[in-house]
Amino acid sequence: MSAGAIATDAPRGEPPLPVAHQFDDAAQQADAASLGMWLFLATEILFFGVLFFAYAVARARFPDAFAAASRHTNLLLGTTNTAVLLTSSFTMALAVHAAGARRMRAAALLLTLTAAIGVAFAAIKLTEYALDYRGHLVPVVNFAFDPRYAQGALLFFWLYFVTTGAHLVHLSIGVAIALTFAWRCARRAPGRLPEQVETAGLYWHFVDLVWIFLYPCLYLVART
Amino acid sequence: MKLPRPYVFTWLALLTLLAMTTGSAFVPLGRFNVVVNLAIALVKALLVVFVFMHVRRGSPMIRVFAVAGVLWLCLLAGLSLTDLATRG
Amino acid sequence: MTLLPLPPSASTMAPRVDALFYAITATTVAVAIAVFVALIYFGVRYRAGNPVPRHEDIAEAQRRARIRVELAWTLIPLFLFLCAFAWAARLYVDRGTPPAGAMAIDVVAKQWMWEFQHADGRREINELHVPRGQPVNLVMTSQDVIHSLFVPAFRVKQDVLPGRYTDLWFTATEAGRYHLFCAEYCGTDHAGMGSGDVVVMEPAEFERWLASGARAPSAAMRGEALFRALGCSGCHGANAAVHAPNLAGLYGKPVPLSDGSTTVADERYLHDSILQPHKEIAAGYAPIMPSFAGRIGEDDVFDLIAYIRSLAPATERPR
Amino acid sequence: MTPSDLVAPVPSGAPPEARPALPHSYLTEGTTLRSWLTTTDHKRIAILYAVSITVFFFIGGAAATFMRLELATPAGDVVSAETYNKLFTMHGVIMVWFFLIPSIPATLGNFLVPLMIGARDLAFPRLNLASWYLYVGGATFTIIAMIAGGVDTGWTFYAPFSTLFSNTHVIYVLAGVFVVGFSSILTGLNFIVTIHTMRAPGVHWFRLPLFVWAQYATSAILVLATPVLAMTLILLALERIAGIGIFDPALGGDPLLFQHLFWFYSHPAVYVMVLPAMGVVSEIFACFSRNPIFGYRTMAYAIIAIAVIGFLVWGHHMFVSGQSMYAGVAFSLLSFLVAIPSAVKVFNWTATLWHGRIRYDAPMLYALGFVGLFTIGGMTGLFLAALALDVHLTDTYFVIAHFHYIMVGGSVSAYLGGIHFWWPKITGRLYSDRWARFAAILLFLGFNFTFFPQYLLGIEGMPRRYHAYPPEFQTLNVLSSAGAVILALGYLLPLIYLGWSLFRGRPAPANPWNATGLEWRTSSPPPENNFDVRPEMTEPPYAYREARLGRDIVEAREGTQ
Repeated sequence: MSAGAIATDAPRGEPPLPVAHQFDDAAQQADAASLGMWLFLATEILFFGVLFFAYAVARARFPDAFAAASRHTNLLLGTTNTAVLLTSSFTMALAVHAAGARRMRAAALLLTLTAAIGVAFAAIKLTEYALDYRGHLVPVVNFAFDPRYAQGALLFFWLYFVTTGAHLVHLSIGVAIALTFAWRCARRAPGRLPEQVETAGLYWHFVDLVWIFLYPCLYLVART
Repeated sequence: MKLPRPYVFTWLALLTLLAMTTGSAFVPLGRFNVVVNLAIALVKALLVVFVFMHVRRGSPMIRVFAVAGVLWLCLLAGLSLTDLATRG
Repeated sequence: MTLLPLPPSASTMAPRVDALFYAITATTVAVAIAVFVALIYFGVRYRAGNPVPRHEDIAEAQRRARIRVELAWTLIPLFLFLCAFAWAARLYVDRGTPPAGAMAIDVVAKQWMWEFQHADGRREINELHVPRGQPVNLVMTSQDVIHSLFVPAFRVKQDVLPGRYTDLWFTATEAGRYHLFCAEYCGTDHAGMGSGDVVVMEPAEFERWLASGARAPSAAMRGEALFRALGCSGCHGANAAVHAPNLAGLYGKPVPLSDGSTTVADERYLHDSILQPHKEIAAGYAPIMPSFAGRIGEDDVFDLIAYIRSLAPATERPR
Repeated sequence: MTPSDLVAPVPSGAPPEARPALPHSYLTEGTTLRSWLTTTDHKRIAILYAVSITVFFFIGGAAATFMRLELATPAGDVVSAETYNKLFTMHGVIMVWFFLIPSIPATLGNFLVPLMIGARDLAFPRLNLASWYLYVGGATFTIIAMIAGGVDTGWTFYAPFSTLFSNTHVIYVLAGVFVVGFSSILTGLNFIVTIHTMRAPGVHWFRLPLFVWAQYATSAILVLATPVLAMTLILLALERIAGIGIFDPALGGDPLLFQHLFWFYSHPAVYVMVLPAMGVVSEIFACFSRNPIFGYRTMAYAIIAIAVIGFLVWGHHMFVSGQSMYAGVAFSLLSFLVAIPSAVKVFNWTATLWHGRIRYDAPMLYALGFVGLFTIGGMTGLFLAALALDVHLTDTYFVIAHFHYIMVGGSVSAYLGGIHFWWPKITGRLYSDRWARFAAILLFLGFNFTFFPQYLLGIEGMPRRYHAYPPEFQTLNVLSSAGAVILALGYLLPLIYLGWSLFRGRPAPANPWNATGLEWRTSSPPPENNFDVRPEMTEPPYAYREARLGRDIVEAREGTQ
């Protein structure tokens, strides 16, 4: 029963993997790390889940306003961003694979690439915010909308900024983690790195998962 | 550098699913649009979880934790519906 | 007559709630006594050093007794709980459905006072006069935060929410003066809101009280004055130039909305149309009505609704 | 033979200071402040938590004392309405989040879970220390809020009062509770991973002590419920700052949505407060009746059932809140179901005494106090689950008495029982059993004297959170205030004699109660790595068969065994 099997059996000729004092062996340590991260992801599911629940309640109450408001979101940037984040998940998976195969230089490269794509996502997102600002779609600041749907649209954009804001914060943490491990992969002996990169990868994929569900909720309410 | 085949296929599948979901938004399906959107998002999510996140490799508890997170969210939404849907 | 410490029983619901209360008290006290007696009996008999015969292999003895005993003290409480649940739920459903023809009294809760408004327009602050024996239904809303109207003697309590109407009905059975509290924390003088009173009077005496009050204009008359003062008549009046829904005979009728659905023109719809006009727009009308939120109080909204209800169905061609 | 006084008079001739220095243990690993503040040893972090929650217990208790002082007279004359509202809010926030929720999991749980499963430490020691610093961070925000002028929203923060109408420092307290929430999540996450991956050989799931089962279920609740609270408080804070949000009725929002989200966390949170107490009571009952727990598997399943069904019942806080009637009926049925496992546990504890050899040392008195008071608290919960009675009783002093019977009568008694039971293992010292028993009885009497009158006040209809009330409620309030004085004094006693025992108590043997359980197989206090030789569990827990003579506890304590 060992998680991340690829990470624990150090290939011949390398010193046995360093094991923290509270663990019996590397397998138990890897198992704990992966269980710990998945449990943390369960808390994140519930953390974002509250926002999706609030979105569902508000959308059920103002269906037309949400449709109207959704038409004002920038579909091109939204779709591009989704593609960007899916690609970053792909490169992160490659990074985890490379680290597992002890090809640390490739892993460092892929991790940097993933972080770069993440930054690209953030850049696109910020330009979108700027466009939203120019389109008078930012609640509290300069919100103006067709009076028929003003109330519902205000709630829509309120949830839009809260959810994408929370996602952006989590994405930035992901970028920081990816860069840290890129640096370590480039600099240090593999040791427990393959297993740690895999755990970091789990977190990154979760950030992508959130966006996979956010994208249809925010951009595709009604485009016909 | 030989790219592991399953990851490449999954990546391409995800991008096609993205195209499908965006395309489906322009097809006037009325209420059915929501269902299509969520279904495609779910497929994309399962692809990421099963392929990229290796959920099957590792202790079975991992799947229990993942399912528990989603299930508890459904408890919150489901039981709240007994009030929100019937408040009239 | 009620056993202390229950408050006096002064409404039709009170004796029914008290009966349930005594039944659950009796059952729980019996079970609690059984547990305490068992604890003390075991505690004394099997205390260390007391030479009484004991099972040598206690684990085996426990295993033999366990199945039957645990089944008993799982299923019996389950059965008792389901009975209590059903009995209480039945009363709760009755509490939740006001009897038809109950006398409607409008209630506005605001930070830190109660304002009552009888159908004929008579207004009272922190004091509610009601006739004995006749069902009364309070239609309540809040001007600011969540309050809760609680009359212990009637065993009734209902939160009063801003932006929504909630009902509380009772039929008083004993004349007298009873406490009226605010039960949901609402700020600094939450306790002060608890100095209210419900005065239950004999029906004849109540009629005299109602008539003796200063000749207050009825709610509908106050509503009509507001209707003109606020400029509603400018759009909704009989000969208005603006294309706006005709309110004559509107109350209770279904209203087709701009998003294709239809709703009934009840208090909720009229209240929301006055304070949040763009929430539900009547089909075929432009969203040009200004919101009156913040400009008028909930009591004024009650008056406007009373006025709209009093408008006879339109005789001339609907605009 | 009267149970010998633990603190035998110092044999003449041996001056007290000549007491043998404590053997080498985790306490002697480093004595500088830095070694304590940067420790990753789960035992030291448990002590850091124990100290901090004791401080907050007395801050919260002080607020309660002022409230009882105010309520002695019908008129609001001791403190102003504004101050009273801030007092009950601070009492609630501090007692719930800064004492009750961390109380047993973060102290006894942190100390004992690794020991009971034969591990050297928790899975993530650094996360464990981070959890304590998050607690301290959250506490700082709350202290700032108190000093800056307090909060008057109640610990429930109901919208729209907390978002639009309260002009007090709500944001500070929301930040404090948000941060301390992550402290709970980290502790829960640590426990679950540790119990899954680090059990010693032979420690199968159904050989785990019930204390570990209780910590596992509590951690599952912490991990699954606290994130919902975290996001709900963010939404509340943002709505208060921006003036826009999903709870504001003027914008088409719904204040009841906040109540749903808040109680989705806060009801499971009350099970976080009581489940660990149940675990402690099971350990104490087995040890002091020298009997295995009656129906070990049933008790374990009951713990899991309480944790799971506990998530389905939150609507019973909203029966009169404007929630739909059908939701009320559904939540009432589920609330009756969640009472079943608690009832089964009380009956099983009682049956554990059957054919036992019961000793009445201090831990046992606290545990018996728990079973008695939890039974009354649990039974009155049935009144509140019954819809028609809840209409009359909710938001009155009946509810206050109900949850204090379970939180103070139950959880705090069990917490003190646990502290007394494992004190020799944690500190390596024995304490005066005579004083400890006196304190247990005094607290039991003071508690009932304080809170039973509140049941009667609630039935009479006295609303909660009133600083002034109609004169007819005064007699019972004066009784309650008098009881509160006894309770407050009672809580000072353990500080004194346990504090005294820290410095002057006789050294404790490895297993002073001759109890089963891996934590008793290492020295008192244990070395830093817990076990010199890795323990192995070879039989089911609570195998008190061979130690059934009753004399063995006394001999064990005298160290002659």
